[in-house]
Amino acid sequence: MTLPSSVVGDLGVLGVAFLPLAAINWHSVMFLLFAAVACLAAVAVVAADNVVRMALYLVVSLAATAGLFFLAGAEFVGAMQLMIYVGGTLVLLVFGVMLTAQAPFVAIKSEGGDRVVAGIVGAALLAALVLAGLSVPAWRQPASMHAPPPAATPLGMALVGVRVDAAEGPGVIGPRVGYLLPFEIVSVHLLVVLVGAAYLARAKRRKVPRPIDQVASVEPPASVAAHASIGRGERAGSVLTGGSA
Amino acid sequence: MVEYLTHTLGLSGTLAWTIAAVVAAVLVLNVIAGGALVFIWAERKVAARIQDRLGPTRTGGRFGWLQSLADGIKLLAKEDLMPDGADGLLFKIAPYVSFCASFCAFIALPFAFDVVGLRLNVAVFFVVAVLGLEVFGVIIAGYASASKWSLFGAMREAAQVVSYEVPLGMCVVVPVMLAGSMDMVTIAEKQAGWFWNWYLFHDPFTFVVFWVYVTCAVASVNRAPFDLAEAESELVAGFHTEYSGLRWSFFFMAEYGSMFLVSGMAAVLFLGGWNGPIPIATLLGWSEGTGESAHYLVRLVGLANLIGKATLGVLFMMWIRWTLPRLRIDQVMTTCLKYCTPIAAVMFAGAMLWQVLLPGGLMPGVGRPGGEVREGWLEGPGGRAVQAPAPPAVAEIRP
Amino acid sequence: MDLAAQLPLLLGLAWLTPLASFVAILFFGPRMGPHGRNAAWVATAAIVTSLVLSLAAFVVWLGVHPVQAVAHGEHGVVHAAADAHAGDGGHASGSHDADGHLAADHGHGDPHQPAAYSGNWYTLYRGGRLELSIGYYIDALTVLMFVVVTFIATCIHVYASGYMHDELHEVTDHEVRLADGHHLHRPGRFPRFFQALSLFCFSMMGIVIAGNLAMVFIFWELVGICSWFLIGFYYERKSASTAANKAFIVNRVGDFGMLIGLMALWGALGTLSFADSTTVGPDGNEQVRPGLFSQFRPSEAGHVLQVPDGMVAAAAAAEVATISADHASSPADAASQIAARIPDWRGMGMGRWLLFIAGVGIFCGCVGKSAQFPLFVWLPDAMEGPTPVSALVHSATMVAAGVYLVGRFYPVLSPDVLLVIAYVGAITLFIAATIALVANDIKRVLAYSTVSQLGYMMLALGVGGWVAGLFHLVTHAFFKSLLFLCSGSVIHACHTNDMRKMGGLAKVMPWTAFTMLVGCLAIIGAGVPFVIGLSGYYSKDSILAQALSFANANPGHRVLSWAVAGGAFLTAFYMFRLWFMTFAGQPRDHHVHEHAHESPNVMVTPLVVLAVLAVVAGWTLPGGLGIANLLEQARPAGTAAGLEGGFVFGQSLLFPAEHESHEGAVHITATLTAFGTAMAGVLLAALLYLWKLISPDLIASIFRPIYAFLAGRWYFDELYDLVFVKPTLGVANLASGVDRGLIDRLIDGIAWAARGLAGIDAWIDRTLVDGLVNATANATWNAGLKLRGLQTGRLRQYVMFIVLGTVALFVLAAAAFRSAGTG
Amino acid sequence: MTSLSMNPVLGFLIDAPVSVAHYLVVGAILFTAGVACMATKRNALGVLMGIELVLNGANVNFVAFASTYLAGEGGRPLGLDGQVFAVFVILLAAAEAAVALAITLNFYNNHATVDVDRADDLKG
Repeated sequence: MTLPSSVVGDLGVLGVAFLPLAAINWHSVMFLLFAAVACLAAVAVVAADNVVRMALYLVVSLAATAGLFFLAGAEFVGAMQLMIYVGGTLVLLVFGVMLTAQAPFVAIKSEGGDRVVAGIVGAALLAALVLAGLSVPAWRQPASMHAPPPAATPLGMALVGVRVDAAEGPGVIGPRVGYLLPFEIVSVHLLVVLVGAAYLARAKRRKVPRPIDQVASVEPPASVAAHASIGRGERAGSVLTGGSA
Repeated sequence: MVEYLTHTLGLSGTLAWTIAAVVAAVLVLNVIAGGALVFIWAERKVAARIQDRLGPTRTGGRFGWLQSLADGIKLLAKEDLMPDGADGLLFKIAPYVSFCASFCAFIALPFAFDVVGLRLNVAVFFVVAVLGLEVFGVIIAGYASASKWSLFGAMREAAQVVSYEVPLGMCVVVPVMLAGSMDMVTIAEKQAGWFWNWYLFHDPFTFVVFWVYVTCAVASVNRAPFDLAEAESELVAGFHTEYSGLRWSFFFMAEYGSMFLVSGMAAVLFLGGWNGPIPIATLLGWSEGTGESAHYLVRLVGLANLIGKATLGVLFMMWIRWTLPRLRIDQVMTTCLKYCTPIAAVMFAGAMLWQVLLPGGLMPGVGRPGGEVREGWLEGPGGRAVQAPAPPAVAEIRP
Repeated sequence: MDLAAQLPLLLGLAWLTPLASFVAILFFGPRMGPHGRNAAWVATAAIVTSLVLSLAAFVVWLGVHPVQAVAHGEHGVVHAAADAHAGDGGHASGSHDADGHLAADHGHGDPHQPAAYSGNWYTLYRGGRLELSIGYYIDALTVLMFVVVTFIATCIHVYASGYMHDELHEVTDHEVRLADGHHLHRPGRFPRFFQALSLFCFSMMGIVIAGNLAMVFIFWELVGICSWFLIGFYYERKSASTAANKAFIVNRVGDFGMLIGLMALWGALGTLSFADSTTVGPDGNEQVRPGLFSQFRPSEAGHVLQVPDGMVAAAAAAEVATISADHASSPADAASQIAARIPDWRGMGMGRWLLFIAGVGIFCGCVGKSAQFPLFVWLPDAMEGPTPVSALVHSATMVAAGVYLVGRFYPVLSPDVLLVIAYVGAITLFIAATIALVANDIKRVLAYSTVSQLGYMMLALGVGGWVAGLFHLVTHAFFKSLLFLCSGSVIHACHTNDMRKMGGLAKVMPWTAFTMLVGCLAIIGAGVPFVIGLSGYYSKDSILAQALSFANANPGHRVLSWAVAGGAFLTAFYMFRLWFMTFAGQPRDHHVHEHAHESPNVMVTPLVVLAVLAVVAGWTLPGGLGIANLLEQARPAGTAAGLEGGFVFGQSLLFPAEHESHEGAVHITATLTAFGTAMAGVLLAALLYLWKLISPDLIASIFRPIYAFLAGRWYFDELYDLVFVKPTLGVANLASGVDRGLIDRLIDGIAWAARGLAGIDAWIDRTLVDGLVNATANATWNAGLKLRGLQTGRLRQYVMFIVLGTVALFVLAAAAFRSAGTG
Repeated sequence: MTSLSMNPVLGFLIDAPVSVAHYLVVGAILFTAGVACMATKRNALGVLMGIELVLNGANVNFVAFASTYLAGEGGRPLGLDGQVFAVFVILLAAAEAAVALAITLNFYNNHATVDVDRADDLKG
């Protein structure tokens, strides 16, 4: 099949010029794209020193991973990843960043020696993991491209204990029971975490002034109004209600 | 669409794919960008009418049609400022993050039966999840601006959006439960027929849930009276205090895009989607097999229906914005946690009970075409769940 | 209204009132007036209430079952009529065997069935065949005993409230000398006396009203403990506490036999209830559980005594086991087979020994309680208690209990047992009478007289004189309590028990002297032959008549009738010896005489009342109202016609029917013999002690060995001491010596060795074990000190460690797989 | 048409369908990056992000193993089980993040810093 050169040129932006479009496996391309974004962003997380940038890179990495999930046919898990990981978890992270974002702590430099050691050890770990991943021939088989069945409803039914994807999938293995109990356990776990986190993070009434208060009293309170200093010494409540009150 | 291009117009497959993709992308982009222009003008006029004045009248004729365009040109021409202490990368990337999130969400929003970017079986979930990403741009912008007003605005935004995602999710789950699917196309199809088939009128609980959804949607897109993030009376302009020029306009496009998106979602989930209040096509005897022109006419009517409903939703938000005073942050939180969440939870339970006790609604079968269609699986002859036959062919714009 | 149905209520209330008094005095006694003076009123009021209730029950009984004159030879007819009547009255209790008079049609055996009411008030325990309950068995005997007991107890209460006035203040006990040479001073125990008295009455009435042997046993023991309280009332005196212990322990010996009897009955028959009882079974139908009486004398067999099925089966246990094993699959078959074989086994004589053991066992209890040979030794010593207690113990309560039980248990007793009872009674009668001849202590004379009279009663019961024995029990209760109270009056006046210091007291204490004379006449059975007499005249005559009748029927046992006749002579002699020495003649001790005075009215009044009753108790009013006829109503089924047989001793015995002794030659012979012997005894006593024609000392010196033997009370105490106490003490000493010399030494040695070992062990523990532990601890401590350097507290370092470990594991696993693959 | 087929590596990457191993490599990279993040960052939040990356890397593997789309001919995908595992990991990661943030805030309240190197009160 021949293609109009204009079309081919349009696609040149993808860096795959001169390729017969019909031969392109778009799925592979998208995979490479998302995988590259995810891995690069992950490495950027390691490389960055600024906490907020780390958070941004992490979001990018996680979102790209969600894309990978979509590509793998796990739409529900991908959406879940976006919703909870990228949305919830990272909003929490940003909270933490803001609350602790005093200038000295926003960027704590990692030590060079640490980086070198971590690099060596990480390389060894990566090598081990990649070797392990590639060592099984079945995993290296190219994808069969069977259209993945819609997963949301079976997943939801599985979570309430009914497996509607029963035995007929080709070569599908695994127990044929639902996940009602794990689901409930996770629910209770989340509740416990909620309560525990609220308890841990609550402002304690203490007679002895906190170190942060001592720090704040040492430094001039005018620093709060300093335009360039970011939220120094501000607590969550005052941030939310606005410092101008 | 691809079939149409290949078979009717005789284009090659690759070209057909490409054209279809471009059409879809352009459609979405235009909805957002062009829609933003229209909506900004409309907002000015609506505000003016509500405040008993005229609004823009000069640019582009009597009604000031071109006011938004003129503003856009002005913004393009403006100097792009960045504060001295700002984090350059984050400052620059923040508007695009917001806009991207808003734009991505349109992928899964169906405009008509097969006019949909990507028919996902978890479309509702996807849209809500992606919409939640928009807040990221706001937070990054607030942080990167190195301004305390911006930071305050961002923090408020974060708190508000995270909180309102809970009742919003609960409201969204109600139509999902009634339809038995998270596929927005399926959900809209289920409401075909007369307007009393809309989920808004399915039962009293859904009627209440719709209004809770409206409240939460307004809050989650940061529109007044929930626009704490940019409260100009306290925070100058909130998270976008330091932005100017085109970057600032991206925030606005994202905002209007989100408004349209949540309105479209409301239309699909509660207001019958592309099904009009009166099933004209059915009354006229048009159906899938009637003929190609009728087929496309039906699609066009559906498209108009949905866009009209979404526009009405946007106008409704404007009406609210210029009518209600802004809440305090504690009032915003109270509204969410003490009212919206419990009401949504109770309504969810009520709708569930209603569905169990009166599965067919109050008027089962009246004006409802076709049988029940459930996504993914059906009850087989042996009472065992089996895979449903593949869904009807849709315009596949799969990358 | 069915009056008869009120009997259990009336008698139950009468029974429980003294208990209420006991509880009240127990808790509030010391607070009842000064020194607890009002406790006497409480106790007396309680017993008077009991008396009134008992009299009411008596009247009710007479109303429901009119006493009819018993013409000799017409017993069967009369009994049948009375029986029909009893059937009318008895149905209310639901337990009366209404088929009783139908049995008369079978022709053999005695158709008589006594009128009785039985039932359970409260069931203590029920499981399987076993049932323990608080129940009642009320017949004419019960009602009569209630009246007698409560009446005499009332008299004694009244009397005691005067007699015990010493206890109202600080008491100086002259008989107790403390280590410092002073006499004992103690607070008075007035309420305590009446508290025990109330409990005593309650216990005795409990025995009388009891509906089963278990309940009898319970109150039997309660009576025992009450006697222990009361005999040991002056417990500071060694003699009193010893006597109390002796009474209690000797009674235990008898009770041991009684327990054996109870076990034999319960184990073989599964019930201890006298009468049949009706229970509602699990299927809702009423089930009749046969009681002892109907098991031993089933109405189907005409109330003829037979070995009950249970005992036969128990004796034939081997055969029963064989049959059960053969029919292991169907227990019902086995049961029917066994039931079919039982008559055969009975014919082979199986179970007779068990029957004998049960009877003798029960009688053992009676031997102890009623002071029969060989267990009579406690009774004279029981004189250590206050005199009202003696009166109560000797007349109506404790000793009467044994006789009463033999009477109550009479239908179960086989001829062999009856023979044993008769001989025991005869021996007791003779021994006690001989000892009484030479005793000088006024109360001891009376005590041995009691033992002797109890021997009479037992003998009477043993020779088939059921009515005679119990008749004598009643009359004896009256005149013996009278005699004791009189002696108490004398002691109260003279402050001594020794008759040799008395004499001529009739002038200073006329009321006492006269009432005591009445008592003496009553006990010897004085009367105008065939015309009229005091109460003892009737009862004693009937005993003698029955003994003669028995002797006629069984010539081999003629000695029994001689014992009765000889006993009558001895009784007359020692009683009038007592009276003459006390009241007649000149005062021997002027100090005592001057001090003597008539007792207060509160003491004399009971004497008079009792004297009247001692006179009239034996009379039968026109129309038949009399104690003997009343008792005849209660005669156990099947005993009126006499008894024949002999299961164990091989020799066949014939127990003639009692009414046969009331007629013809036997009656005349008995009356004349009794009169003659009594007169002879009185005459001899008068010769010796009133007219002093013969010197008692001279006789004593002539028959010195015999006198010494008698004065030494046949040396029973010494014999027991030698046979039982000494060996026991010897064995105990030996055991003690072995314990101290051998076992203690051994244990001491073991302890010493253990200490030594412990020392070595301690050294090992301190040096080796502790050293090892400390060394371990030090090593751990030092290792910890060394290792703490690793604990840097740096999270990132830990992460590095983890990663390194993971990589190392990967490499190791890869190497392992590789080698596994190649190898 | 000097096509990419001349270039064996790129050609393979673009032509051939991806396999499970591709995903495993991505997961390994994410995992290693997370571990490195945990090992080098002194900021407690950085450590937390490292943990998220590690969990995410694991999740990629789960999803890859679960996918019927990726499984080769005759492969035996985990199916729903793998996806459910991934979902649970995400949920528990959210819980873990909440607790970790609370601990971090507490630590910050007490020590006025988020430097994990200063959280060595329990060192030996």
